[in-house]
Amino acid sequence: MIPLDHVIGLSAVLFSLGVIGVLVRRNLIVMLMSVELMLNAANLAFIAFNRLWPGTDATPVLDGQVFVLLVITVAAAEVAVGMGILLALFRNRDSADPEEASLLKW
Amino acid sequence: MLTEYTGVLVILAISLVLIAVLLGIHLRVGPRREFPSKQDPFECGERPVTSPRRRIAVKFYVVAILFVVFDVEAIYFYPWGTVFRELGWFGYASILVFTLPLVVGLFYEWMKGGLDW
Amino acid sequence: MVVAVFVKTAFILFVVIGVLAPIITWVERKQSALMQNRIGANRASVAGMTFIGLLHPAADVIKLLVKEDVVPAGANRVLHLLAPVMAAVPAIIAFAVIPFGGSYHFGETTIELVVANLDWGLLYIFAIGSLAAYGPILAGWASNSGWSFLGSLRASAQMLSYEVTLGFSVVGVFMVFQTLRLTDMAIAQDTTFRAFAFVEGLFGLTLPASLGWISALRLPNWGIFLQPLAFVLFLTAIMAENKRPPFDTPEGESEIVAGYHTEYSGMRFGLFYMSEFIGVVVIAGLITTIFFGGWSVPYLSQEMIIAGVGHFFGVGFATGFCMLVHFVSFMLKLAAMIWLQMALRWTLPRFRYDQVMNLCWKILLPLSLANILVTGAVILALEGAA
Amino acid sequence: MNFPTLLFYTFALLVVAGAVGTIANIRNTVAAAMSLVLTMVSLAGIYVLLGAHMIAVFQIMVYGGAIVVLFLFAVMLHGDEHEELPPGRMRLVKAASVLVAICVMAGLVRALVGFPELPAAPVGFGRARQVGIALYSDYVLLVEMVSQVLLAAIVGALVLAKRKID
Repeated sequence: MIPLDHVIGLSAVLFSLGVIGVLVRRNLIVMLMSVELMLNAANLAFIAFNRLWPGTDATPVLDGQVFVLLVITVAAAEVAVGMGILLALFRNRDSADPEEASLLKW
Repeated sequence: MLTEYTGVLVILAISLVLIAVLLGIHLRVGPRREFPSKQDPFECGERPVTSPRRRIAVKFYVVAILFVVFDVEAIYFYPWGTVFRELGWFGYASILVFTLPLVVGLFYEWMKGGLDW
Repeated sequence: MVVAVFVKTAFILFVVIGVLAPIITWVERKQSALMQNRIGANRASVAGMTFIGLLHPAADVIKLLVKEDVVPAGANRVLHLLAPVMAAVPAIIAFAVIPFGGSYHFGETTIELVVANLDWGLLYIFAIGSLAAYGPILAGWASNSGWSFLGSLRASAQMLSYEVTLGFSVVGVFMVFQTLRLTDMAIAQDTTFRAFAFVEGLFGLTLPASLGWISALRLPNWGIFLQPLAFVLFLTAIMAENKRPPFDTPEGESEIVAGYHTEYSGMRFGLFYMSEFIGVVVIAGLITTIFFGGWSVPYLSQEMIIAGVGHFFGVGFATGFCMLVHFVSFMLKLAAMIWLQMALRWTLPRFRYDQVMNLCWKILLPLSLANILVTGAVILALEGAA
Repeated sequence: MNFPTLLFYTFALLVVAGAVGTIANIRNTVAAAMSLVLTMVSLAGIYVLLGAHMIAVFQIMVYGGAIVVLFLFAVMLHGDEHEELPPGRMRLVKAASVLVAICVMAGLVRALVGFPELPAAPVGFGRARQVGIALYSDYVLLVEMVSQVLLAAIVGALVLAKRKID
């Protein structure tokens, strides 16, 4: 059987890679991709834990999987709106670098 | 239970091997006589002046966003479609309430001209 | 187990890639010649014999294999190579879930004529289809050519748009059959239903006794009779997905040279070409399975065939015979659907790109949503749900 | 080691490779997006091994097929650009934060190891029927809210895409 420790470990590695991507990269598109990696790490953990407590034949428990569905949905909405913001950034600053959009900092 | 997926793995492996063989033979057998004007991207005999990777029209992008949203809507339809007999009219009402905002969204997009080409 | 799957996979791939795809290229040439009042496809010959043009597919393959492999300057070599692979792999592996026969019991052993009997077979097709969009996108991006780029842009936007309609159009079908498994769907279509029961149940209308034959008329329990609108929507959407005429705007020769595969030569182009023709077979198989009863023979269910033939020759022989009959039935329907696509391809002129997009978003999508909701209401009303 | 376990490690390797490819492809954003596709599809494979059959196919359809395509469109929209690593002082801060991130993760993993064996899954676990029943009975309110989220996404994206802001 698949060792759950390793699944959770994979989830942690994936999450760290996502964090690194968001912190290090300066391209907004890649930063959004890294956010997706982090969301997927969480999804993996949800699925794994749902598999650990799957309920019984009569009353299966699918809370974790339903949550993953929710995360996928929200990720899609987030990307749609995020890409809209990116588009506005391209138009006004001609760059995908988030550092360019720092006008509100001052 | 997982055995039903065996076929997918097998067909994936076979197709990859097949494509590798086809491409491999082609790269081996085909001649190689390269010179600069042959390598030029096709431009009806002219030399390309600008990079082709220019910006695209926003409407393509609006279509992609709409696609993402409706794709997500579809994944809520699939489970409902398989069990809607057991759910009865309550399930029907919930899918109706689920669909309504998206129809409104589509209509909004339509009126705003996001679907005009 | 694995050996059986391997044999089935090898068999279906041989039939599709080795036999059907070449024949389709030949049928396409002959069909166009027929419709354009030409003779057509009779040049390739061995020792003066042309075999009514059947040598052309072989000539095609040899030509594609020995052509020079040209990668344009400034192209991204890795992505340029990846693009045709990304186009061809989804087309081939889509066959895994299409049943080319039912399941047959020989004593203890059961033979299922499908490569992978997935629980979500129909969604597998959509998942694979959504990955197929990367082929054109990558081809256009990696080629460093303006025409390729325009073509890939058109291809991707068109494929994305029609994927939505495609996904919605089949919801009504699996609401009727209550399964996502394509083999179960085919089994569910192996019966008949009384067509007039629909009117009786919905409107409480009964016919006078003199018209009793209408109310007693039984139709095969096929998707096309239960969901005719879904069939039209599905056919349109999936033909647009395959980017063949009349939906070939991504490669429209008269506008953008050859679209996203302008910069491809030899077998790299061959893979795009192959994926298109394999796509035709996949589409035919899908339409057959979803809307035309798959392997089933109308009015003769599997039990009837086995019982009838088994009465004379024994059950074992009857089961084998039934298997053969079902396979032949599937292949005949498949051929009919392939021919339908060919006829449409050579009959209709190419749509303008704005027409393609408007058709999808303003006509097909609202219709497919309406189809789902109406189907749901009708079924619930007919079955008197709580 | 049995075959599913072997498959799990294969998929895990592909997931990590794809993720590294996503964040390490400095030169070519399109290649980064393709790595992301690899990650998503391999994750779907792991989901199947963990009994989430429906979620796996939704993962491929939405993440693999839709979201990454949107990323590719964004790249096409802007054209690819070369990117340098963050300058001077920022580089140090970021390196430190990466280190902290990895340490926190390692600690979390250490705290979390030692799970019991996975129990046998119930009949039909994670199939369309069960997901449908769960979604439209216990979580029906969630489904209705999802449609509001999606409506907001349509409207928001369209407004942002069509308007010129400054």
